[in-house]
Amino acid sequence: MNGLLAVLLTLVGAVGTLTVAIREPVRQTIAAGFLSLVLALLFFALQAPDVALSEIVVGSIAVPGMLLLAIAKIREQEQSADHEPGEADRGGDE
Amino acid sequence: MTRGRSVTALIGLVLLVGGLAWGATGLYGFGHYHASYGRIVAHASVPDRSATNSVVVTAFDYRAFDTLGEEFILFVSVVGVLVLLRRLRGESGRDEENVAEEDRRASESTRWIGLAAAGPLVVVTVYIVVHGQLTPGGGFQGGVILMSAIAFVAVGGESMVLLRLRRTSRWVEMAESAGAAGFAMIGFGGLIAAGVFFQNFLPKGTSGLLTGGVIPLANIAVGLEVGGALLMVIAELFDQRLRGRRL
Amino acid sequence: MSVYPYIVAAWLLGAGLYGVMSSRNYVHLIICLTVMQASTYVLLLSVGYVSHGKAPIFADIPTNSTVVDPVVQALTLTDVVVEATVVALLLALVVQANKRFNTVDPDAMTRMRE
Amino acid sequence: MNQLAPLAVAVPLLGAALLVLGHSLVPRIAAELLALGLAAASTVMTTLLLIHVGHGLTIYWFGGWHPREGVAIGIDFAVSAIGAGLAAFVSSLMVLALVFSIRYLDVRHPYYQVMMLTFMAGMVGFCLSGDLFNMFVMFELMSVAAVALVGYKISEGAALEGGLNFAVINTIGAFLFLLGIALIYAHTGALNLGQMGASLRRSGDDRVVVVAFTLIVGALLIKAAVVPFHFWLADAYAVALTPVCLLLAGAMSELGIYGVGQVWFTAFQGALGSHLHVVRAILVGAGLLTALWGGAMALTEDHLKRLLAFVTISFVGVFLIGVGLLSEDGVAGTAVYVLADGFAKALLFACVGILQHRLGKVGQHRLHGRGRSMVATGVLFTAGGLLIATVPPFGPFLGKAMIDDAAIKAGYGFVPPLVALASGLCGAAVLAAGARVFCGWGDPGRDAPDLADEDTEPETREGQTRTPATMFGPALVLLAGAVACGVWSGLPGLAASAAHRFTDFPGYHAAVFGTARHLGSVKSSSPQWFDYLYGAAATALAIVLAGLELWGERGVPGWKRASAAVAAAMGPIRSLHSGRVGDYTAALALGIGVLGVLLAATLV
Repeated sequence: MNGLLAVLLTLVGAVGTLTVAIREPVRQTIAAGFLSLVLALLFFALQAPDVALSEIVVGSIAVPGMLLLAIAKIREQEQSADHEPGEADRGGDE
Repeated sequence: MTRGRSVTALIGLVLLVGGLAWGATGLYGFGHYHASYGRIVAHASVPDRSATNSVVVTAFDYRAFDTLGEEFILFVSVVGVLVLLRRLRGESGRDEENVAEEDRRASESTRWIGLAAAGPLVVVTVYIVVHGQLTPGGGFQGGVILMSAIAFVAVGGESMVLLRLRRTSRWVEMAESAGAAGFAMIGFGGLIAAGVFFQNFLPKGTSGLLTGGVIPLANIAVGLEVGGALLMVIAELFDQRLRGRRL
Repeated sequence: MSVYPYIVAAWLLGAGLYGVMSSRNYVHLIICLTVMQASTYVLLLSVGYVSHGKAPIFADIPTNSTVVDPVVQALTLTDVVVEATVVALLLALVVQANKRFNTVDPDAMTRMRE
Repeated sequence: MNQLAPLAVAVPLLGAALLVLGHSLVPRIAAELLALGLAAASTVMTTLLLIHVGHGLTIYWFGGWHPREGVAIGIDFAVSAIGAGLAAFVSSLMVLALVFSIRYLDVRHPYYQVMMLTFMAGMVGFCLSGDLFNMFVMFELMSVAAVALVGYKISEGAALEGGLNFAVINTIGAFLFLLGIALIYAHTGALNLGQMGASLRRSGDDRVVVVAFTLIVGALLIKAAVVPFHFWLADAYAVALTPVCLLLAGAMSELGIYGVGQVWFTAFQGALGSHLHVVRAILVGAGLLTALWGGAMALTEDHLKRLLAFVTISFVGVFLIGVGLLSEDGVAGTAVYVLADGFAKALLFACVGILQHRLGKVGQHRLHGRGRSMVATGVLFTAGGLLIATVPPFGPFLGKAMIDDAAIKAGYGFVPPLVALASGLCGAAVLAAGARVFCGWGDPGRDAPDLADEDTEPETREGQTRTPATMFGPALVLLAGAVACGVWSGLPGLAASAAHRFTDFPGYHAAVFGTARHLGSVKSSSPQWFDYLYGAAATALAIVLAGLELWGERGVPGWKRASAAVAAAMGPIRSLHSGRVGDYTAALALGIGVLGVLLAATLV
């Protein structure tokens, strides 16, 4: 095993731990995106360019995008809940 | 965490992490992979399919049935998201004011920047998809990049584009399901033309883009499916943001 | 040193699992699940690694070169897709749950029981 | 004929994709008919496969990638009679579930049908696959579809909570499965079960094998909902649409147990066979715990669907005992039991669906006496209760008798009375509930008003005065199925020969790698006198306990104190079902850890 791999593996472990430790959703999303980036570098080093490419596009673009949209929605909901408490949007299908 | 949960969690974590580490360290050392499956597959992909990327050959040919399952995991999860985020009675709609408000947020210039970024990305997508069987990349990666190209436009144009997208989501959905159906059809094509499900039924070619038999077709189908699926999810989540905004 | 990747994989599993158990926010919990998933990527790819092996793509290298295992890479590709779908489905459920409960704290959503 | 194997999975998948593609062109009725047709097609195909397979094994290599140099390079379907039978059972349940859902208001065509078809395709694929990673993919396919189906009623908080718990726990299970696959692939160089088994047979056991086995079996037990991995099941099954429950309870839980048997007999038996008694003791122990836990919880439950969810858990425990005996007889008994009991549980869920359709409620105290006019449904429900209490000589009785005999043969003489106790508890819970709802017996509403009802919204336009044929018909068919399993005298013989094939690894390996090998004939056992005794005892226990539940407080001195003591003892166990995903995850980690330690102890 060469030094580059050892460094990248350590980095993956550390960033992974950090991602769990951060409890604030937006910052955590950014950490998760960063974790994907580090993972992708590791995969390149492990001679898996296809997987690395997928990991970059999924882990650093698609998943954070979904997460940020959902967080924005949840925040909005919290704000509006302050104005009108109780259950919003109850009812059957259209 | 309650006390009971902490104790259970601690013991469980120690056993699970320790157990996995204990088991995995019983393997051969890192870098000493020697099994024949990987070697056979790696060295057979060029003679079998004239395709140089043996990962893509494995995913789309040797183990194509796995990928069929995977495509439908994606497909059904999008259907699941559509159903779970469906509009209920009494839920406020996509009001015109919301649209207008969202619209004001995006300035003209950022919109153009977004559009400018999107063009090259689409070119990159096409390149990645059609070269899948030869170099790293393929339908899957291309699909996600296609999605992000449109997301770039969305960042520039903020909601305008995504709103239009929501309105035309019927087309995105059709592209997505056509991709999923297309991949299944490749399997059926093998059955009809060659007698075995997922058997290759196109010439393997010698070099260049038209190699790998059905693999390029599979790449295009997967690209459509993946790009469409992620776009649907993003658009649905975006639509959620506009809904319920009624202060 | 030759087992270090396996240890990292086990560590990631534990870190993610700890996050899931202790989470007070479903968005946080979902991200912890992706950390757990990273453990599967690391383990899969490292068991297929061959020292001084090349990527199993014969565009620029001779067809008889030593390469790493393409099978685990194909499996990991499938795994990456699963990540995206799990996140999408869970987020959809969380967004809806937030509408009903006005919270994203898993411990506060216990309306099924008193 | 071999071509039917891939088609049974691919046709519903293609149909699902085309349904979404043609979304706006397809009216609801067409979507329903198309889905029904596809499910029926799968049923026919898997049934034909079952007939065709007979005593052999049908191998289908996708893409025509036959093994090279003894190494499987593609994916195969290895269709055995057990796998094909289970697949046929799954798809026929799907037909009934789709008929049942015709009157459902809430369904979004064609998405609902698409999810159901994909769900079915995943389950059928799981039953037929002969490749470990492909089993994982199919497992994920059915999980993803099932999560969306469980969370379907988004206007109910409980449905979302149940869906979230289900999704998180099963996702963790999937990761463990995948880690196990990575380890065993590294160890054997194979994903094909036959090749893996041959390699493990040569290499023997070591810690990699033990840990991989723990992770894979643990993941399957999570899916099957064996204690302590069962918490998610009650939350999820209580809130899913009734037709979905039919499939979840009737088929999906069983697939986890099938998976355990499949990986043991093909792959791991070769390496861990020398520790057979340890593995057997662990699995049977977990099964017994699950059977009794589920039965006890069912008795304390008011919400009818949750009650049935715990009955499901209890029976999963019995299936695990059957397969966990790791013998041919055990597998044969489990095969019969899964079939008969699957029909019976689906029947009970169908009855609850009818109740919900007519009265709009699912809490038994709320429904007290309100089902008096629904005589036919009441009869069906009571019949279902008697069936799961293993009344002789019907299907569940026969299956349980076969499992009991296998247990005695393996030297576990204490298993039959405990299984009878579990069946009695489940039967009592169902019979007491039936008596309350359909006859108005016992005390009305002595308990606090259940919160469950306030949260449960009608799935159909409720308050109907008559039960539609699309709901009653399937229930009747399910009853007929459960009864027929016991009456049809050929079934034990077929199950025995299927089990013989299922447990025979050399035959499996020879079939996969293309060298033919003939199997000897097998003889099946028929129930002994003591089996009838156990069956009768369990039924009697169920009736007596149900009676005590209903009238014990008034009629039997001391019962009030006894039941209070039992309730107090059950309190801590009930509170473990907290609905909090963190608790469930902690229990899961501990459970897998303990399973691993117990197995690892065999190495020392």
